[in-house]
Amino acid sequence: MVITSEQVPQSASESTSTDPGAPKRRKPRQRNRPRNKRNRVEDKEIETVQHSLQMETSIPTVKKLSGQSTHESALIAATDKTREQIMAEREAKKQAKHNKKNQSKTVPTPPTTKIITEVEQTTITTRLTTTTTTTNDRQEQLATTVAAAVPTKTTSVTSTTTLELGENTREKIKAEREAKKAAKQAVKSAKVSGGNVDAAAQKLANLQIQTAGATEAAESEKKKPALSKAERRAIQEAQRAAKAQGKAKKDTTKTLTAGAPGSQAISPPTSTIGSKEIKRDNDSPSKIEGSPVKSVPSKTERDHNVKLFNHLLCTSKDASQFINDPLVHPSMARLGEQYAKRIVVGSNARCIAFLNALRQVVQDFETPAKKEFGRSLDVTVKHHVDHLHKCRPLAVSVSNAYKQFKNQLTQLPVDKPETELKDLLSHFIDTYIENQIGKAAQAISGFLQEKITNGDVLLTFGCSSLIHYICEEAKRRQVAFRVIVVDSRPFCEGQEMLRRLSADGIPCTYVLINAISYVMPEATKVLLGAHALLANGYVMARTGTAQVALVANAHNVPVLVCCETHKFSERFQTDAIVYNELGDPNELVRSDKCCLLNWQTKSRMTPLNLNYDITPPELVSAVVTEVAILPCTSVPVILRIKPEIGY
Amino acid sequence: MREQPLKEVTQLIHAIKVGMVEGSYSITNKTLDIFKYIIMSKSWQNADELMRIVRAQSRIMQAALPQETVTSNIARRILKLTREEFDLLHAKIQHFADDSQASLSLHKLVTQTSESNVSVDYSKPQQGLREALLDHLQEVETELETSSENICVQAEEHIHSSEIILTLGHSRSVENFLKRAIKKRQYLTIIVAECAPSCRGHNLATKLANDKTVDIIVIPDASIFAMMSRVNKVIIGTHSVLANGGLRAACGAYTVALAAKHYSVPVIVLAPMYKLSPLHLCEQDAFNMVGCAEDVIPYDSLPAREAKVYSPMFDYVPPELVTLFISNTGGHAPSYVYRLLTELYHPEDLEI
Amino acid sequence: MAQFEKEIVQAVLIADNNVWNFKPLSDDNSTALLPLVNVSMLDYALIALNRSGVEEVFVYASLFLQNIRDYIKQGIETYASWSFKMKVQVIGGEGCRCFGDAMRDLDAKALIRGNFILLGADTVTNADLRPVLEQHKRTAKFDKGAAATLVFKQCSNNLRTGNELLIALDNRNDRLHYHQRLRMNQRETRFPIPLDIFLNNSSVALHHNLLDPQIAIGSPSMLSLFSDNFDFQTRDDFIRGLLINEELLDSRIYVALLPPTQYAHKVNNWLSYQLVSRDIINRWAYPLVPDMGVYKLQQEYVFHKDNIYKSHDAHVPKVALRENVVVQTGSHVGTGTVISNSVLGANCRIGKNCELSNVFLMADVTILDGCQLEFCVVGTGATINENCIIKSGAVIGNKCVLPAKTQLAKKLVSAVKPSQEYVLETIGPHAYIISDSATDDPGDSDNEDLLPQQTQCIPKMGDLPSHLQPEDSDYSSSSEEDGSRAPTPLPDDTNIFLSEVVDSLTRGFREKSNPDFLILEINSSRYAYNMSLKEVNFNVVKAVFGMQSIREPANNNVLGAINAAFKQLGTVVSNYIKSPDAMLDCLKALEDVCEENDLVREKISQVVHYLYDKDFVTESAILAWYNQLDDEEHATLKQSLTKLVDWLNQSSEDDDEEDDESE
Amino acid sequence: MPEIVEKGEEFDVVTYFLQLLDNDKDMSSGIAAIKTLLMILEKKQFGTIHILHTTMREAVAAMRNTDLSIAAIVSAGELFCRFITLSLDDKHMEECRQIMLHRGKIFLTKLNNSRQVIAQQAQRFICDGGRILTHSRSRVVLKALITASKNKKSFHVYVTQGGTENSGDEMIKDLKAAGIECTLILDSATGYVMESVDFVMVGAEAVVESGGIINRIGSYTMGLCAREMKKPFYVLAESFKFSRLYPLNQRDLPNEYKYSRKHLNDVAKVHPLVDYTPPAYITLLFTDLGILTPSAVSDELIKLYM
Repeated sequence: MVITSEQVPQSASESTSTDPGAPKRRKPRQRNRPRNKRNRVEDKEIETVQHSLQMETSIPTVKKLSGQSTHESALIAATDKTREQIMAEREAKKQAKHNKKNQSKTVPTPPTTKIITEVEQTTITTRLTTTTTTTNDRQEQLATTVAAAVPTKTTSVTSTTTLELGENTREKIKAEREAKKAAKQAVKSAKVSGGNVDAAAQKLANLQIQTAGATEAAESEKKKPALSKAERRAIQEAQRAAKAQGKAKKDTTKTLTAGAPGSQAISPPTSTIGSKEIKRDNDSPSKIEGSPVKSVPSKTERDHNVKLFNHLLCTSKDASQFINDPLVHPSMARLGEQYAKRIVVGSNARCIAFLNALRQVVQDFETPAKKEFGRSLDVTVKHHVDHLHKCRPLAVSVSNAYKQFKNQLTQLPVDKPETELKDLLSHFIDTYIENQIGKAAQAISGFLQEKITNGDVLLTFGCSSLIHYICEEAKRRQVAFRVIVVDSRPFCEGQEMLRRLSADGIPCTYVLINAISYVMPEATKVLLGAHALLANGYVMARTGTAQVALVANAHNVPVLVCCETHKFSERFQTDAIVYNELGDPNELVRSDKCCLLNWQTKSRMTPLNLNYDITPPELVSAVVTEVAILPCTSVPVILRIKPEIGY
Repeated sequence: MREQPLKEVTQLIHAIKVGMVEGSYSITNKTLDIFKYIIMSKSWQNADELMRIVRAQSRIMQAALPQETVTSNIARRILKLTREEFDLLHAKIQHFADDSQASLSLHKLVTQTSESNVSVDYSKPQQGLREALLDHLQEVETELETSSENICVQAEEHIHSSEIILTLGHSRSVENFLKRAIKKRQYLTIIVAECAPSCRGHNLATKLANDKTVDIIVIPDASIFAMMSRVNKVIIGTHSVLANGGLRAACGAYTVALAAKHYSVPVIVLAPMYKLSPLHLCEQDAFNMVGCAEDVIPYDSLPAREAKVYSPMFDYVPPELVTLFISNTGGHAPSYVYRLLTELYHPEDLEI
Repeated sequence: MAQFEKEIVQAVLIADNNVWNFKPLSDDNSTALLPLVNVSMLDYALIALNRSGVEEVFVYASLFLQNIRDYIKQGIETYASWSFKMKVQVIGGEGCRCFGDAMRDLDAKALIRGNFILLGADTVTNADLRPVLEQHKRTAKFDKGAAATLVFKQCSNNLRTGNELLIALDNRNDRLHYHQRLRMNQRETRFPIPLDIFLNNSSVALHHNLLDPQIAIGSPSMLSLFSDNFDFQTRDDFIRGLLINEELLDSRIYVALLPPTQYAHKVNNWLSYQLVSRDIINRWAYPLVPDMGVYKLQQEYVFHKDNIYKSHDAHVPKVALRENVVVQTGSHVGTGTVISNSVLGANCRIGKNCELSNVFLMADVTILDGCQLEFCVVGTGATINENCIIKSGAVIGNKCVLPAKTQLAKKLVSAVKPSQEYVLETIGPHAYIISDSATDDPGDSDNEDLLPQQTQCIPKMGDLPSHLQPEDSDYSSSSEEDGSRAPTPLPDDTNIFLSEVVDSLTRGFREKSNPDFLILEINSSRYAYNMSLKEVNFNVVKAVFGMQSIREPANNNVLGAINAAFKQLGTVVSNYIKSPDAMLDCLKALEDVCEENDLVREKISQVVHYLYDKDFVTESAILAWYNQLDDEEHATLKQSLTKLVDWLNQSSEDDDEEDDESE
Repeated sequence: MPEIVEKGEEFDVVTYFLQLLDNDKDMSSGIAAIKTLLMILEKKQFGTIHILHTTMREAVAAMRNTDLSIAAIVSAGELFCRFITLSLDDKHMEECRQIMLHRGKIFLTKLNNSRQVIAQQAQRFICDGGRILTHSRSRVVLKALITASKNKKSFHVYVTQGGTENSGDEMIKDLKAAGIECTLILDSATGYVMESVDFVMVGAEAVVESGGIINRIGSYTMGLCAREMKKPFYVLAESFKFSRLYPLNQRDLPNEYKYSRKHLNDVAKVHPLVDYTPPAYITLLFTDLGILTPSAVSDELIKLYM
């Protein structure tokens, strides 16, 4: 009952969800959006899962041994590690001091090699244990989400990611602890075989490099020279240390056993990749769950294809085919999902999202052994792009961005170290976003500002970020103008546009596209966004744009298409049918009492949901780009000089 | 309005307002019934009185439902009938033939003789007029009933097999027409624009889709232009036909016609005779009629309340965008509409 | 109750509600006849009934009975569209003072034979009530004690007109459990909801965004209930009474929500008057729009762009009308005058160079040159002389004559000199400013919905708050359309979150409730506000310290308070504070807390140490935090911590062991 | 009796015709022509129909020789001839002359108030707050506009100068007198103004069978602009201006239509006075026979002359 009672504030807050934010805000928002849609039942589920985990973590250590389900045991393993690591750490310190004390006596003889190998093993084992534990409880958690009625992917992501954080830190800590143990052993052996200390110190050092998080401990170590007091304590603690260490050993073994099944499941991976891999094949099932169960069985889909459009692949919504691909970076996987679900729409948004994801990929990229960075990265990125294309045909803006990125790759200097190259690339990405989208928008609105004057009535179609920006700008300049927002089913993006404009206090009029002849006489200018500008001067944009342009022409209203040059495309196209994108036909069904419902049963009847149409240049008065205000026909010119633009 | 409306009239008006009677066909029918009732009623002695009553009532209806032009069209028909019948009977009595259909024309202007230009005085009682009118009304009624059918029969003449036809919204005559076409011709593809916000196109699609041999594609209004490049013929219905051959059709028709023009696709308009109205498009505002804002965007979506939201019902389609009218009497070019009108109505009745 | 076949649908229409709110126009005529967009409210109600197939209507009036009688008669003569297929009877007596009396009277008259629709004459709706009626009948079949079905409309309107509700209902059978009107003036921050509602019912839904359009479906038992309990004065009394002693009266109330596509609103004061007028003019209440000939047989208006409704024979130049204007027949507007968002009654004459915005003129109003009116109502036959400035909710009574250059705001002006105690000021022979406070006994008006808080003053017209708080973005659908630049998201999400966490924690602390639930709550609100883990950690800690008990601890013993708090909530905190970064967040939070709470600031080192002892934070975390504290900004903090820190540095091991033991 | 009667005291057609026009500035040459012809009919005796016809033709020819643009005269003349032939039947010459005179009177009265009729029809098209473009001076248009402003419609009129003899100025003067706000623009400014006006409203000197019109030079340009800007192009013309002529293009237009008498011998240098606007550019014709589409015109003419 408590829960239900909670629903109200929650639902309230959900209805008032956060609204579009700057790109930095993007990721949380994307996670947030489908949440609104999600039914509350399974919302609760997730939380309970979460909560159960947390509860168990906080169970006192006494109960731990009585672990029944693998899930709990795994958790317990995890938890008591969290406890132990503290101790272990401390031991390690003590050991370190110990060594320092013994330093004086030790005789330098280098059997380093053996020790090092030993260290390696230990670390690897730790990896395995940690990973396995994570897998275990994750799978558990997934199981529950599966039980929950179709959770949308993003929720499971949120939950998993939140867990991840926890996990990661836990891993780190464990790793750290193991490292300490290793160090200790090393030192012991060193002592036995009179191994020299610099070696040990050395090892510790590179251990610390491997295991992030151990650093501050290391700091403390380094900071502590052999203080007399410390030494004395160290001595008196020697035997307690021994005891503790024994305990530590014990539960490592335990964890190892616990982790065993999981560990052979995965091929023993190299450190970073390994963890990532696991993360992936943990996410995948959840995502498969998450992908909405499209009511369209593929066969009915087939014989309901419109003949004219057989050549167009109707983007199949079957998530699995593009999710469980081990080589796809999670960020890309997510992006793909968002493309497919139309969570990220609009060529600018798609482009930016893509670039951000790309940055991630670059950051996490590791050159395989004796491969050349640029090449191998190119290969991976290519793979990712293909993946995205599978999810939804690439936007021109994206493919352009990708092209630019590629030739950036080719121009990479060879001598520089990898990290530097990565920085180079991410810097390139930033500049690209900045110039091609940010600056371009400013330039374009700059051009348009003198075109928007008092008493103007702008007519716009659908929702274009650019045009919204322009209107904002004009409003800021206290121009007295109003906007007619023309919208069309099924996308109804105009409603969003309307929301933003009236939020800026711009007086608006809102009509559907077939009422356009009613409002066109008032309009003084028509501003249109574009998806792409084709090389033959045709404008590719959200379907309906051409109609608006047509009617505008019939009323002698000038039509301005606003389009950044990064959306220009080399493609030639003369009608909307050769190349287009088919949306989900079910979107045309209005409500459950709409007679179009279950059209699949009707023979030979198909709702057709085209995404784009092509506006012939004669209907467009001018294209406004950041370069200049141009006639459509001079697109090729821009394309020719394109490389010089921006950067 | 000085004249008191008849009870039937008021009820009909209310019925139409509430939406119990809809569709120009049924409205016409009901109106016709009312006038029939008037004629049968003993309330008038001579043609003049009858005409006055008819005028009054139809004026009332016009004032109440300015959008439903069919009512006044029917009234005009009745008036014309009365005149003709009267003249006929008149002529029978004193052998004087007046070219009844020759309205106010240059010819008449010239040939006017003193006696003919003083208009016939309808006030003198005329026995047998009522009966004559009634059986003439019968003809009109039958014409009305068969009109849809008569339009359908012409389907074969205009549609060949494996054509791609685009239509908009849901018009009764179009539906029958297409059904007929589907029966006669194979491999048709019919593209139906849904015609938001009412989306009556969906109904049409579902109605047509029962047939196996035809492909039905339902598209949102936005993709009309995109699809037009593949369409061979546009077939639409209309609410009424104006004097210059323009249309007052469902909202969106203008875009369709324009797109058709752009791809030079013939636009065929199905308009039974009773939809021809001798009006011209004057002030835009009175011409149109705006529906409920709620249909377009939900009231609860708060920004909507800041903005002005229109959902107009009609579009004006200028005659040059129309290729052909198909009425129950056959096909006509838009430029010929004026002629039909002069045949249909008496010039003195144009303003009721 | 079991119905025989062919029962005729009856409806009861309660005229003259909220008389008080429409002073002074309500003084000399019934509020039911108050024109709204030039059509009297009674007509709207009647049409609504007619449209939903009601065959017999009883208009129940107490004041100005005769006027209403005449009006109905005349309506039937002029073929008002409600007069078709619907029998309208006016009943009522001077005796009846309130809604309750009306009901009792009806019961006595025994006119109602079956379930009936109960409507206020001030309701404007285009809804079809048949389905609701059906629903009521169905429920009546199952539950013989179903007294009434209240009809509400969901409305995310962030403007309070006194019709907003908070209800709790059983979402399996739509049974009403709790019913509370929302305050008009100051917003509630919390709603006390009796716990047993949740205890006794397995599933309860709370609706906090409902609008009460004063529509209800009544069973015959409803009337008898009224006659049985004489304390039922208003409809709200009735509801309250039934809810309180359901089993006693053995009758229950049900709720039906109108589909979102149907419009329904109640005009109970000038504010809602303005609101509804706007909606009607903007065609939300279609077909109840001026140009559809709502109640006359003939259409009176021609609809022009920008929602301008102009009567055929109104001599108004196009340029004078800006937007959302209705001009009745025979009105005349001088040159240079600008009108927007206003309604002009019949035969209004407006002089030159006036500015009218959001002005509602009844019939035969004369406004001379150079006046400026906004947000005001001018009664029938009133005259406003040159260069008056009237604004912000002033109401000019019928037949008032304002002298030239009058300046009014928020005042009610009446033509006739009313009984002494109201009059505040006399501004003219036919203009007396009367008090607008409804402090006197509201009983003298049919206080059907006089809410306690309304006794402060009559809500006035005014600039409607823009509906666009950034947070109500119902469509993120294409929000991604936006590249980089969108309205920046609301900042205070975190604050809301924090406050919620504080609430739940304090409650948890007070009620010693199970930490699991607290965690659950926090998580849920976390998801609601979409907090990152970091923020959560931060805020949770902040919340703990933000609790009442710690902010003003008993005899300033902070540590004690903290200790107590953590005893109770330790699990909660530790649940969030696990990783080193979490600890860092935690400490950062502490940092913040110090800013606000000086008690804590003094004791900071102890506090930190306490946390360290209790293993919430590790030594390393503290050190890291300490290092990242910058010296000038947190000088005091730093130096108060130094001791602790270097103590840690050395003596870490010792207390380490203690910890190990204490584990 | 023999036909040599009344050959004396020559009744001079032209002078009569011209003075008719002088007396009444508002009278269109067409009406004047018909008046004159009627006068002739009255004044003279005709032995045979043949003679009658010849005299009529002569008279028309004479009037054509005057300096006014002849389109209207021609059409009116033709109409009158037609009128005669139609009304002739095998009665005695004298009595059918009486009939003719009688009918002629009716005919004339009808023609005289035709302008009024047209103005009435145009009313509903002249909307409040509209902007109208008209070409130089046309009496019908003027009447229409004035009547409109009389019933409380406010609108703005753009008037083109109308070639060399600035008849536009007169138009402006008249409009101003009627209290209608108006602007005089250059003929060459047509294209510029067209964007802002609601519709174009011009008179006509003759309406030809195609449905096109012959009107003062510049109308064609205006029509073209209107079409380009998708503005309605309305023509106001009395029915006696319908003439049986089918020009294919400007060149095909007979010279005596285009040029005034004195220039006819060499037209190389001079400007034409009128041009031909094809029906495609005309939205509607307002005539005393009703509001016609261009295609309806030929219909009328056919009905008359077949």
